[in-house]
Amino acid sequence: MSTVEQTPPTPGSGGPPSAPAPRGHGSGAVTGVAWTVLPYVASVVLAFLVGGLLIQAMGYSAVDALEAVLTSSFDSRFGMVETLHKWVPIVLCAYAFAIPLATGKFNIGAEGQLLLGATGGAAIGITFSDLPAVLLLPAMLVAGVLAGALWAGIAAVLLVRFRVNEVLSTVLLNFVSFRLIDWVATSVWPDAGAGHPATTPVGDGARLPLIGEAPGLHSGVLLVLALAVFIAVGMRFTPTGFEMRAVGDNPRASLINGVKTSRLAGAGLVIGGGAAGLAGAIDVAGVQGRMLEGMQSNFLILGIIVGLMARGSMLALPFIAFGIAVLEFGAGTMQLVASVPVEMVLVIEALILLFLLLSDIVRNRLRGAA
Amino acid sequence: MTTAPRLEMTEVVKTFGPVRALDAVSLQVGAREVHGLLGGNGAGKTTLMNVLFGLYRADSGAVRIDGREVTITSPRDAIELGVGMVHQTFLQVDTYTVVENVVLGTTLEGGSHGAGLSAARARIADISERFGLHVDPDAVMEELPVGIRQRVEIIKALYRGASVLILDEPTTNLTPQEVDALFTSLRTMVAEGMSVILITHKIRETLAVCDKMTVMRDGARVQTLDRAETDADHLAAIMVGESHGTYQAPTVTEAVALGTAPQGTVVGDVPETTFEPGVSVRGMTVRNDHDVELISGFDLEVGKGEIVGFAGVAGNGQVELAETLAGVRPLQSGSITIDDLVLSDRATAQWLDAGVAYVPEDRHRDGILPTSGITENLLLGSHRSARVRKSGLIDWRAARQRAQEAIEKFAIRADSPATRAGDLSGGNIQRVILARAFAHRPRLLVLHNPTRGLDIGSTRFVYEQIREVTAAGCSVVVISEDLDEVIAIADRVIALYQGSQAGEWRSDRVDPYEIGRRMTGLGTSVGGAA
Amino acid sequence: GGSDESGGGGGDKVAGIFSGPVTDADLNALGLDALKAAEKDGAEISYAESVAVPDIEGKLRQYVSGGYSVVWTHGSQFYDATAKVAAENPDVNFIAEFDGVPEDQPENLWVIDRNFHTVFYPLGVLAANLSSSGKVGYLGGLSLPFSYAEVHALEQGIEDSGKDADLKPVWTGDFNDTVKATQFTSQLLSGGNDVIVTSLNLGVVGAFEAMKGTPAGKNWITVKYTDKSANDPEHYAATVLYDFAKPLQAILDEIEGGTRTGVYVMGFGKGADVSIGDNVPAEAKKAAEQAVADVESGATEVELDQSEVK
Amino acid sequence: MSEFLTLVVPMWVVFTLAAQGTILSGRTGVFNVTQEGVMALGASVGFVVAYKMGSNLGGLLIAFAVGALVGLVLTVMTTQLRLDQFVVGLALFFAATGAAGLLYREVIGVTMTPPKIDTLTKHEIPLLSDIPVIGEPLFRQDYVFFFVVLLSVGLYWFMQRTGAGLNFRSVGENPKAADSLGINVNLARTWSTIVGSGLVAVAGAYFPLHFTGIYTDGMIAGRGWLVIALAFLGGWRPLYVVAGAAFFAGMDVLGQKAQVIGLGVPHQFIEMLPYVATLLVMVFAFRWARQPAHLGSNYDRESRLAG
Ligand SMILES: Nc1ncnc2c1ncn2[C@@H]1O[C@H](COP(=O)(O)OP(=O)(O)OP(=O)(O)O)[C@@H](O)[C@H]1O
Ligand SMILES: Nc1ncnc2c1ncn2[C@@H]1O[C@H](COP(=O)(O)OP(=O)(O)OP(=O)(O)O)[C@@H](O)[C@H]1O
Ligand SMILES: [Mg+2]
Ligand SMILES: [Mg+2]
Repeated sequence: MSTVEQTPPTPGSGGPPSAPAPRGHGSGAVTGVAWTVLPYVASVVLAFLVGGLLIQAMGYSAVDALEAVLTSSFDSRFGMVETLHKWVPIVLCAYAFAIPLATGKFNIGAEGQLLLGATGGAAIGITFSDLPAVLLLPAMLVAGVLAGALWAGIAAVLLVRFRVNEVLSTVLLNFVSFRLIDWVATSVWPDAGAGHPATTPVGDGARLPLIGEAPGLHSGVLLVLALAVFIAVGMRFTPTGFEMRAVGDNPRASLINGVKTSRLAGAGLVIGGGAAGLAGAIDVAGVQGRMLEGMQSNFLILGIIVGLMARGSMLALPFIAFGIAVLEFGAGTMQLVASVPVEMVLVIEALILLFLLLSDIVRNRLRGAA
Repeated sequence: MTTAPRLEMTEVVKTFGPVRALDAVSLQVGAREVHGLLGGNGAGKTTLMNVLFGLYRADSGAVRIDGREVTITSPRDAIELGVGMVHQTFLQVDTYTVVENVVLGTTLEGGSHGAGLSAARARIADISERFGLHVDPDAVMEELPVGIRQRVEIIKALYRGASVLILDEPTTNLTPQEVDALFTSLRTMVAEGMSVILITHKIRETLAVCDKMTVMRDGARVQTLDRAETDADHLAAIMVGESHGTYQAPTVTEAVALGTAPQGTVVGDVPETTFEPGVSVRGMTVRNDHDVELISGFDLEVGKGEIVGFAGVAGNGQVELAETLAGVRPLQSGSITIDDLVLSDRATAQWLDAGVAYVPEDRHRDGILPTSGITENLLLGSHRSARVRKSGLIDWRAARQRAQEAIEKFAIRADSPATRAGDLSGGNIQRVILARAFAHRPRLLVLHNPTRGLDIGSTRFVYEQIREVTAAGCSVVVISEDLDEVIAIADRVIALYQGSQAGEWRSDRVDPYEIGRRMTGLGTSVGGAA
Repeated sequence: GGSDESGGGGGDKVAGIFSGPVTDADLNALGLDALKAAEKDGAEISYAESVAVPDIEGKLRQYVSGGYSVVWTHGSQFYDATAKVAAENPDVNFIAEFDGVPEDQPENLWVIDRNFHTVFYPLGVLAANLSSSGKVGYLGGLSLPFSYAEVHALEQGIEDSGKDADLKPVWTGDFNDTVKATQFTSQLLSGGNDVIVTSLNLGVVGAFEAMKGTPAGKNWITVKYTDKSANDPEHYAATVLYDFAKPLQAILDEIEGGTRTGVYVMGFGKGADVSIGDNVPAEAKKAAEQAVADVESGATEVELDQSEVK
Repeated sequence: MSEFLTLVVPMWVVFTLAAQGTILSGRTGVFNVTQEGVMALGASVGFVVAYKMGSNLGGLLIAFAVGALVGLVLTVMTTQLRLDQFVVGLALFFAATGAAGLLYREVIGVTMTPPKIDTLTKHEIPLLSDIPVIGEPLFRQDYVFFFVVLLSVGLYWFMQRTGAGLNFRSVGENPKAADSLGINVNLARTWSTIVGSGLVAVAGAYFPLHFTGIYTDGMIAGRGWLVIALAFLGGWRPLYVVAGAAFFAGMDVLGQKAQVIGLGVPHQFIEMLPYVATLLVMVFAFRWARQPAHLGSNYDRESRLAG
């Protein structure tokens, strides 16, 4: 386990936890892609098999349940829109986890960063509700990004200046954020009629334009799509992206070769926080129209799952996030049509993750035998 | 009844995936015998001993101790059978004290405080006394210099009542005096009935202390010889083997290994350098990681094309010196300039831009990105320069191309530029790091233990590369714990003791024993002490 | 399905959306009860539990596309989304809950006003009469406008009782956090509050647990939604009882009859009631019952004050 | 003061128990992040068993066993198969969280009133319980409290005072060194993770068995994550953890007290205090908050990269 002097060692060894996506053995891009995709497919199939057995054993219909999980996103326009609306925060929270992870840091604070982003966005959207969309919408998205980045920035400063472990600080900051937004939603801009801690609605100019007839797809999806391309390219082709991966691989070697490691580790957290903050702002602008308690849903956990499953590949990440969004949306339908408890989906997701890990071992054995 | 040898390993096979590290190797070691194990990097010496010590599980083969066949599946088995091992890299708990490290793994009566340890302390004192291995039992490990830590490793083995002691390259970090002391201890041990297996690359040492020696090459045993029936040239020939062509007279490289480097005497006045001025260090003051001022008011001039060598025992400020000269560690005060360009106070990246290249001592920890490919490793450090970018983005195709060229030029044994650096052998990792350093077209090259653990071929390669850059006018600082190396390649040798210069010699007129005294703080410095 | 079409909801496909698990023996269980009652009357029912506020729109749309004719969201936190989806789907009937009378109520949306403050008023009278220390604690979950209204109504009740008592409101931050409820109840008790008026869901079980072992006949606790006297009859004082089958049935009947919008105000006799425990001293019990009667008759007007409690 | 202590002690028990379980495996290098899930599972199992068997001790023991089982899976996956500890831990966290809810639902089902058990009874230590101020809160407690006290002292003794503890700790500091001296690295990691995870589950079971008498989904409410923070705060040392847990529990109770007294500050800010205070403490904690050098990294005897 290698460590940098400036920053404390992180649990989970110096590097990202999983091996990078397997390389094709010089035998062409096609086999390369196959080697990358195959473990995912196999893991999903196995997880559904085991999950299905569990469901059957509990006395429900596994076929109905799994069919619901897998098809409901695709059999209606509504299903696809809902899935994509879930995909946005999942993929952004996955970045919030995966980008700091590239530098070897664990950001467990996407919840808080998302909530702060939502609050920042809502603050602008409420305060300047009369502004036209051309001004208000960008302003609130930027505010969301900044608020999320700032919140993660606390952890970054604690890490870089005071060597406070980031797992600890980001976890604690989540708890702080819950209280903070509760205060905002019940005392600063409370909506008396909401029956739930929620701010008053943001102005019309703060709403993302919808695409297509109702239920419309909010245009934040396109924004995130563009961002995904940007991040994938940035991590692979920019010097900063390279430095981040280098720091994650070996912080000391990076330091010696001119990389400002601790600053970069801090920057990774801040960028991740910005991504989560954007998720919050987009959710306000595109879906909820206000900041409300609980809007972080379980995106922290899903983001971590996706971030881990992506194994350092910013290219694979959005696709995996889509898969998880399909599962998550399907889970609701599964409960509806087969009465299977929603907890089942958590179990299936855990199984996918475990099988994916095990696939590494299988592949290494195969490689060894070859 | 014939007496069986103390240790007998027969037909041991060990493979790592596709690598056949041991190919039916046999080894016999008698009682009261120091047995040398020689061979180039990757010959399989460590692997063979790891099998004996139960760290690796052999695919096949047998081990007999005193004629009795034994199964060793873990170090615990080995320890119980009286096998002790001092590893190539120390296996110590840095935060524990010496005595805690020594008793680790044994059953302690009376707890880990006070009473429980006092018996151990007495035993350690006894061992220290008998074999001349003196240590402070209550010192914390991470605060000890390498030489002492080495002793602790030996004491650890002896404490467990080892009758067969394995030492894996124990002399790399020791001064000549310490090497002599160690060898005296080893002779005492065999005199008391023990057997010792000594792994080394150094023929001089082998001849000095071993009764018998086994030479390995490419995972196989080449030959076992008696001390009496061999000499340095003969041994070197066997070690280098046919694969390196016909045997030639020893070059400076081999001279280092043979321990026949030229010897001179101390000069009182070092003549003014004949090199054009290059790097200038003035009043440099540096702190170590614990904020202790380790180097203060340090002055140094290195001319263009000059090689200045620092000899010293590890822990005397080498790391701090190297890192400061390389721009990794900030100066507390003073200045460093290259051709009048002031570098101190600048970020590391700017040092790199100015042509400072650094080959750190710890390859794995400081040198490479283990899970990244050779391409990425070679790019590191120059990844911000315009050379590697096309319209702002990193040009990976060109980077791969350059990596492929470096693989060929530096003879890096790897499948492709995508091979992960962590999967390379030690020597090949060093080649990658050198390739990176030289790609910078350096004006100042800082090398720390550049050939530690490398075989003759690799070592020669490194020296050739250094020659090449000095010919181009690069200033070189070599910091090494291998005194022979420093003497062999440097134009000027400086002894480093507790962060200051304890003596300076022209390399054609040095006495290694005098340097050894100076680098251990004995005698007053003559000449260039700061 | 039912054989005769007399009852409300006959032949309808009715869906309920609940904020928590239907196993909570509380608000959500009451929701399921109401649905079951509709099922008895011939409706085909389905429900989703533990639906978080951010997910409500999706859930509503899921039911709409699933062909449900009536969709009911149980909890005022769902009002906005329900109104929005209702406006988009004029052919489907919706029922939502609200504290007060909403603006811009869609044509196809019924509103249930739970009217908590009115029902809490008598508890203020009761608590003031029960407290010997003159300190009454209010244990809420989230500090929401409807909780504020409850607190103000309690204060009004205490005031009207003529007794000298102070009300101390605290919030656990979560209606279902049993552990926090335990801790806060202990805190309130050790602070000298001897009557604890709770407005929680599951959390209330924790409040009961904290009452355990404290002097009976001195410390009292009141609960909301369902009768939880069995938890601890000794300390149990009263319940603000709710029955959502009543409003649901009535609204389904109205929809059947063609009236697709309106407000159903719950109150005494209309799905809400105050039930007082047997161990409560007769005098206090009488005062509380009088308060109920006064509210019912209109003699007492309970003010709706949703302003923040400082 | 006595009242304050009485309020602090139960949460102290939870935090201490779970954190001792966490550092036990942490000292051998296994970084357990399953707490939030395992505590939920412990709560569910503890409740269900106590309810069905009518024995609280049974509930605690079976909860321990189930937690230990999760620990076993974690340790097999990480020591035998050498899968990443953090990833496996998170996967197990999901699985345990899901299993907790499923178990309750399958065994108890939908009930009108949540079934309730009698919470643990308090036992009095004669004489000591009469000491003013501390007697009541510290010597009239349920047996879990006394167990936690003994456990903490025992762990301290074992880790810091015995030869076995010296060997044990070396596994997390330098597994290769430990291995080379005949210390069984995998064995130490395995048992410490199994026992540690069991303790974490018992901490979860304490919620229904002490606080509430019922099980509810989400009743751990993030406290499992706080346990990880506590392990860092306590520098992975048993007695520091005891103090850290007291700090966590104390701040928690103080926050509530501030609200009950009424400081005129929005209650949300008071509730933030424990977390903010912990962060502030951590700023100064680098002196003691050292973690095992190999925390979170797997050991592979034949690998040259590790160690
Ligand atoms: N843990 C390992 N995994 C894979 N291969 C290994 C491992 N250990 C040794 N090898 C391989 O076994 C061979 C012998 O290595 P070994 O370390 O025994 O050489 P050595 O003679 O000790 O060399 P050196 O002088 O460099 O120490 C090499 O090819 C090496 O790559
Ligand atoms: N830990 C490892 N995992 C996988 N493969 C390894 C490992 N260590 C070594 N190898 C493989 O074994 C090969 C030989 O390594 P080794 O260290 O023995 O080389 P070597 O012969 O000693 O070379 P050098 O002289 O440069 O040290 C390497 O090229 C590498 O591919
Ligand atoms: Mg080698
Ligand atoms: Mg070796």
